[in-house]
Amino acid sequence: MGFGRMLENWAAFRKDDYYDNEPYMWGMAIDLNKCIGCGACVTACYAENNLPVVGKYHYSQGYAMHWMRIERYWDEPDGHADIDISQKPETPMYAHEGTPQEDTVSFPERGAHYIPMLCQQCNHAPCEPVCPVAATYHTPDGLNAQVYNRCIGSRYCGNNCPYKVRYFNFLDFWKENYDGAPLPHPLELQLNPDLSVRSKGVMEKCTFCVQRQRDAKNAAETAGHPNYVEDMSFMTACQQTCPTRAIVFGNMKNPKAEVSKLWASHQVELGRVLQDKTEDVRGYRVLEDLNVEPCIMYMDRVRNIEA
Amino acid sequence: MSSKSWNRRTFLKAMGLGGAGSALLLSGCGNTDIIDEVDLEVRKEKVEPNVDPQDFVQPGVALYYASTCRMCPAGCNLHARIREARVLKLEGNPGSPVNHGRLCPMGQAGLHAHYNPDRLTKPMMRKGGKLVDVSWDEAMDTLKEKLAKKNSRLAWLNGATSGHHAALTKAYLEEAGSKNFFVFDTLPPAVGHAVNEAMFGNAMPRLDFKKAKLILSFGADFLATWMSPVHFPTQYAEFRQPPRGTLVVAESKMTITGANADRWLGIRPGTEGHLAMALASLLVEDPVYAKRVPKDILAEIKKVDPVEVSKITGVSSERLHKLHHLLTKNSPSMVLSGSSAEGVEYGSETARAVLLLNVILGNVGKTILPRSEAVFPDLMPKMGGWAQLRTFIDGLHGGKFDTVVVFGTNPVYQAPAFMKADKAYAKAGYRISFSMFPDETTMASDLVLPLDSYLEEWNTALPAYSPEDGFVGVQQPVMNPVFGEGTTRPFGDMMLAVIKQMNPKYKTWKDYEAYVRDSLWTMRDAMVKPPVPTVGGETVREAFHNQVLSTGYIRLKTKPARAIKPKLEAINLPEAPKANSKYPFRLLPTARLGLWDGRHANLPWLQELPDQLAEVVWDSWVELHPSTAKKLGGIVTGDVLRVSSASGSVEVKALVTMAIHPDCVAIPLGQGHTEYGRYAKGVGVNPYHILDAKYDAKTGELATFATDVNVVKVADRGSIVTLAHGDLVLENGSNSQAGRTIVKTVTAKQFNRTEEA
Amino acid sequence: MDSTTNMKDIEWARINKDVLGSLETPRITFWIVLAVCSVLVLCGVAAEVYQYNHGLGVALMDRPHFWQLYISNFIFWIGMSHSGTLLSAVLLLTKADWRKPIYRFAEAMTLFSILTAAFFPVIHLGRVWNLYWVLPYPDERGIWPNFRSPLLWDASAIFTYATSSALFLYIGMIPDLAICRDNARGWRKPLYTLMSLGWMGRAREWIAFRKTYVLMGCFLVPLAVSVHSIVASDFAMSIVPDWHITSFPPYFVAGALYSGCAAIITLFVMLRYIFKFEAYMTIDILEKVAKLTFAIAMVWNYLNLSEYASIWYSNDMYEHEVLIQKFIGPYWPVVWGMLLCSTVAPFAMAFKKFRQNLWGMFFLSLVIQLGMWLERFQIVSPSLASNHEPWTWAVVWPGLIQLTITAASFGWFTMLFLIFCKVFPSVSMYEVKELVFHHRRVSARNEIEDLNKEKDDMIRAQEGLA
Amino acid sequence: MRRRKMSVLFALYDDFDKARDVVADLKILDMKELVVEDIELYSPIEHPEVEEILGDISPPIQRFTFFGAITGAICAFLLVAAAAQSMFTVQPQGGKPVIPLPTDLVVTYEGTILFGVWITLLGFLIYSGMPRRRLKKFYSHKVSEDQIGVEVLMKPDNVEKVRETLLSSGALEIREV
Repeated sequence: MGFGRMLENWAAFRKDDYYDNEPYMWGMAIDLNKCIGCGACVTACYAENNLPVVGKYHYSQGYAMHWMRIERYWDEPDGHADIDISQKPETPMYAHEGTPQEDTVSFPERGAHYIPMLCQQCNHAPCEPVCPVAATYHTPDGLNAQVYNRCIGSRYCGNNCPYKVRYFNFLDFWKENYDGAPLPHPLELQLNPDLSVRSKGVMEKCTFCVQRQRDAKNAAETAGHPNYVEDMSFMTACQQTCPTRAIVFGNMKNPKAEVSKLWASHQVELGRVLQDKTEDVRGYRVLEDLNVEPCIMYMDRVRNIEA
Repeated sequence: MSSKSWNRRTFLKAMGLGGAGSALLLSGCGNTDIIDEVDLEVRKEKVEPNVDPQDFVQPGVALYYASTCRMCPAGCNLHARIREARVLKLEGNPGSPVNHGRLCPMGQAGLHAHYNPDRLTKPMMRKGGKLVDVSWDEAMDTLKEKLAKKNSRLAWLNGATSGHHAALTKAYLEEAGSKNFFVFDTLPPAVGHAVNEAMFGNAMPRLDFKKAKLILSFGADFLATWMSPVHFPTQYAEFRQPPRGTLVVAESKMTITGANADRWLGIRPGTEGHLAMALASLLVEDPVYAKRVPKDILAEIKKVDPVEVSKITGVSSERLHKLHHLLTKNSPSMVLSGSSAEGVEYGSETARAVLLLNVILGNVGKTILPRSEAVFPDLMPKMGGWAQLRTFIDGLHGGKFDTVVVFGTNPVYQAPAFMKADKAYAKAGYRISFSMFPDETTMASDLVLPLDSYLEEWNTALPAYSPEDGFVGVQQPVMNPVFGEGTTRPFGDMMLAVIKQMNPKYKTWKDYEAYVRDSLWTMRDAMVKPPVPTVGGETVREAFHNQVLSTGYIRLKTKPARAIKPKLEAINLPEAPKANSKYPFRLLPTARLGLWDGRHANLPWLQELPDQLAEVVWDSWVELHPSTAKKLGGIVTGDVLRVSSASGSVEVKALVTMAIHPDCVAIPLGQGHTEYGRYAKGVGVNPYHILDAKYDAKTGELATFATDVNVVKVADRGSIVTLAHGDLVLENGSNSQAGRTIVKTVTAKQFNRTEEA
Repeated sequence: MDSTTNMKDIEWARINKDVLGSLETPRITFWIVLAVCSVLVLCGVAAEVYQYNHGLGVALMDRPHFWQLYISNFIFWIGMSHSGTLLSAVLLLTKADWRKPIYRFAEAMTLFSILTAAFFPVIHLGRVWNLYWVLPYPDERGIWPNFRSPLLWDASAIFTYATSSALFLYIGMIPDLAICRDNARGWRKPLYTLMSLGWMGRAREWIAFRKTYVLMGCFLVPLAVSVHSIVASDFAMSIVPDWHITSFPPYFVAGALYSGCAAIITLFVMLRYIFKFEAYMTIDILEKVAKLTFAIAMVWNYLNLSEYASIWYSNDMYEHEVLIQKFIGPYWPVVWGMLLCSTVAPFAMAFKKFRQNLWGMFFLSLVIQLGMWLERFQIVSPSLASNHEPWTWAVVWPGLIQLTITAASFGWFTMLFLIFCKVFPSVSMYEVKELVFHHRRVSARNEIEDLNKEKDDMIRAQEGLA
Repeated sequence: MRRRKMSVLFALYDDFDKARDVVADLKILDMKELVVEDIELYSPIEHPEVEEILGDISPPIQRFTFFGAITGAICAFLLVAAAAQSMFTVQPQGGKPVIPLPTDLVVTYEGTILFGVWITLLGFLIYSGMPRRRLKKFYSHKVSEDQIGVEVLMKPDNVEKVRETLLSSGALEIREV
């Protein structure tokens, strides 16, 4: 167990910022001004990460395995009444009972609120310390890695995730799919050999396409700069397919990376709960007040209230 | 990655393929200095022409082949990721002006169409009333026997098509001497095309989103189901950059576009035209706008009374004036008319009323741009529409056709019940179907020819909405047929075989690949920048093909387009739509980005992709407004309702949502298949089946948004499977953020102030 | 003090006879109950096997309800285990005599409810077959369990608690085992001989015994407290709204004692009825227990209500939401049921008449336990139902599998307890003897004093005569 | 040192007081002419008084307890701390250091108690001379029921004297070995 090692590095082991000197810290910025909620990212994630299709019945039980989901809210959150959505009293009307005046009907007149919700790769991840077998841990790249082989399925991490973006294999979806039939040939040919297919009783989650990171790092090594992956030299599946380029992903330790620039320009800083932002700057992190240090910054949805 | 030693021969060969794939190939094995140079030079690109792949199939090293997506007529350009000779992932082609390297859910799910377990793998023939597997020889013999002859009574029904498929089909029909070529596709806005054609001289003028300061859309769901699901969003992103353009959407049921609007006007179904006219009348009060309209029409416009209209449409007159103000303030703007506006008996009138606004606002020539005439007309996309299906089916009823070929469309499923498409189809003498899947039409045919998927065949495809003129997407097989030799065959090969028998000149081409390669080669001179050999030891033609294939598309020289001279005609909209006491609600059969018109109902990924607004999966539902639900006796989400029109009824679960006008109910398209494999069969209902026989007066297109229905509750709360499942969510109906700031919102003004710099 | 009088009259021999009598071959009802229990257990096993083969999906939990009945049962049983050892140890250290007749079965109850509770974390695992990965064993892969996880604290605490309280029970039983050994025959003889470790009641055995017993008592009190506060930290250490609550550890401990005392009352009445232990399990012992239960009930209520209050006055929107959903949300029957059973009902114990009413107390104790079971459920589910993320809000009720396994756990506990009562003396003979001895001393002293008084009077009288 | 063959007398009394008197008598007897080697009391219940009769025989079990607890604490802490840092993926989790003291203390606490209890038990077994394979020949079941036994160890030639003393204070039964 290496007591010697422990005593030597005692100071290091007592440090909070253990990974400070690592070359990578993957982060993301999602612009809700651009996101149209089409769901291309979701399907891309299914294709890239071998996500099982659970079928109608299991979906209804809440077993859906989408690592990324588009949430669609109708109302404005409290404290944002500056934008009027008309929640006026409803008066029932019919075609033959005169015509409804707009003011008497309640519509979501500012459209929907879309937000792509995926693992926020928190730096103070609540999911990590609660795993009894250390199956979920923080990689030097700042990812919440989930070691499928190690997971025994206590599901504590799932409870403790404030974003509820951890997905548990309640069943062997590859075997028990579609009313008991296994994944039918030739669908299995599509499975991505770069990552595993998860079995029952295992928790899984978004990895920021870790397999693509691997490839990129290898390429970087081959190219002779092991600690520097060129920005945008690879993309996560969701980012790659987003028709409106709402998703930006990159290495936050690289100041020249687009994601770092975005975080800087939108005044969101890792490692602080209360950002000091000049007014109306759009950057924010979901449920920031929980101090879980998410690595995904969102940029406010925008609406023109003169319209 | 693997560090396999790399001998010089292969290396040269790789180089011989143009910068392209060598990059990716070599990046895997950077253990020799040569490689590293190359690696650094070209590591940006990762494209690989599909020339004898076995040299490049390296375990653990991915290749990227360029091709074109055919999941919908939009024709986005692909990069297909190949490993160990399997296609694993589809990604957009970054160079493509159509999709700028992006894809929509359907494009991503192309893999499931390609690897679909329900794909047909054996040709089938109807023997003794049943479809039985037959050998390819037998099938081909029958095919030739049936088709390879002069036959004026042959009818051909095609899905929306373009490129060399279209050309080949046309050529064949000429050989066969048949005029009965019909194109039918559900979603392309045929009425809009017709009106555009008449007004602006082109079915699909180019739209400049970047220039537009304001977009006013009348039911044009350009972010999802309106012609190009990827191109328009990419442009929309630009449009939303600071200074941020404003989007106003007027429609009866919220679409994805509506969900992203700055102002969504829930307007009374079928009154889009009236709204447009009202706006026009407000605008022409200003002579600047007035003078853009000919006198007679001006007079007509002046007749319209906004107050009256606001009664008809349910849009308050304050709102009307606000809108008018908005239009005058933000110029240039762009006014679009879409399917839900045009899908009524007076659809063309509506469309013209809407597009008229562009003329009045002087958007024509600014955001509505002309097109130069087609370089190769035969290749141009043919979108078709309901009118052609109608003539086709009438023809069948009339017994005009003896042999019928159906390719790329599914009339038996799509056509409304009143058309009796199945019966009509049964009347045909001999029915031939080219199809990948056992869809309704196919299973009703006499000869079924299983097709290669679009990832297995050669072709060219032109986008339904082409961002630039003279753009041709190239399609190549990205892997060998999934089911191996002797199972599926490319459409091109079969038709070529047929046509060879009729005209020896086609014998010059071994197969469809040769045909496509040749015709591309012939286009060489017409190309903007014909490829030239880059490395030694490469003939011009090799270089041409390698580069064309690794680019994935070609650009053709075009003549400068002549400016648009709008031709305006009188617009005679009817009075306010009559209230119908027997069928008080208007039925809106809305298209989903995903299942599209039902052709993707057999793709698990898309079935499991929640509807972007209703969040429902694996099911059909009928949307109604809370007030309507209340009026109907407190319907809650999940109740089973019977939606009945004059021509039929369906039972479907209710989904109460505020994003719809109280006068209408909406049932999404795509479900209700009676065949079409394990994932689609028996799921949900098809709203088209209960449409009434109403047609657009001018174009004769079916008025899909003109059917009135009645709604009654037949059963209590069942389960409806939504992404946000569970009672807590269903109870507070509209999913509320419950005070959390999950999605924060700022105003456009703040946005522009903070980000314009 | 009627009890003292009949206590002192009890012949020691009779004590042996009575208690050993309870070990003799049982009546038919015993076998019936046993059969029912074992059937329940078999159903549970079947359910578990099914779940094992198909995966946890069959238990009908979902996202966000990753935990449900298994965990709440776990808390319930651990809670039940508390009163036994804890009370026994506390009363031992405070030298409360009335502990003596009842502590044996209370401790047995502790042991068995731990054994029951221990199943649930296992059943609840997604990959049960990898359970052993929780153990800290050295392996060349250099993988260790994660001691930051409250689940692992649970594991260590429960292991410690189970072993310690088992030992406590056993040590306390040795002299009685010796008695059994001396009177047993047949298969029991070797068993008792082995277990009594050759106890002969020698003075130095007694002294060592007493010392050890007290020392262990000193350990068990803090241990028992720590165990349930650690179980509480499974919740308090998370960030789930309405789990992440500072007052959870004491709240859990109080709740544990509460349900535990109720369980003691239940068993007290049953044993007294079945084995005719009226002489030892006297009404006023019952009343003492009732008073204790009532006090604990008030503590638990205080903590529960103060928790509501603090949430209500805090401005934490997340916790507000949960609290509101608890009372008017879909789980309202559970919450109100709990309040009825565990907050309102116990006030009956405020009346002496009721406290002394055997069957009244029996019924009340059952009600209280039901209430506490509901309490555990309403701790687990509503918080998950309305968590931080409104999009994932959902309601799930436990499915058939979960309910079956729950029922099985009750069967399992009862089965173990019944068997215990038939194999080991469920009342501590030697300590009852001590009790009797003590009472005799007291009354003897009184008599002597009386005699002296008489003598003095006579003397005074004689002096008066002279 | 190996002792000569001793003989044992074992008397049963129905009352603890009698037994106490006998012991007192024997002590007196012993003071006059050393006859008694050793006296042991057998009782069905504990009599704290025996200490002042037989002299201080209280065993130092609490020391076992103490050292057990200390060992437990140290072992437990070392285990958790060392385990945390010897993971093949050293894990600073949830933004906390690799070796977090607060959490480790919990397990330490449990370890303390566990070892404490076990080693206390060890002490008990040692000092109570248990487990014992077989009971003494003269052992009587009465002891486990309601009678007090007095075992006297002496040289064979003193047996008679002692026997008188035992009988004199009303022994119910005397066994000789």
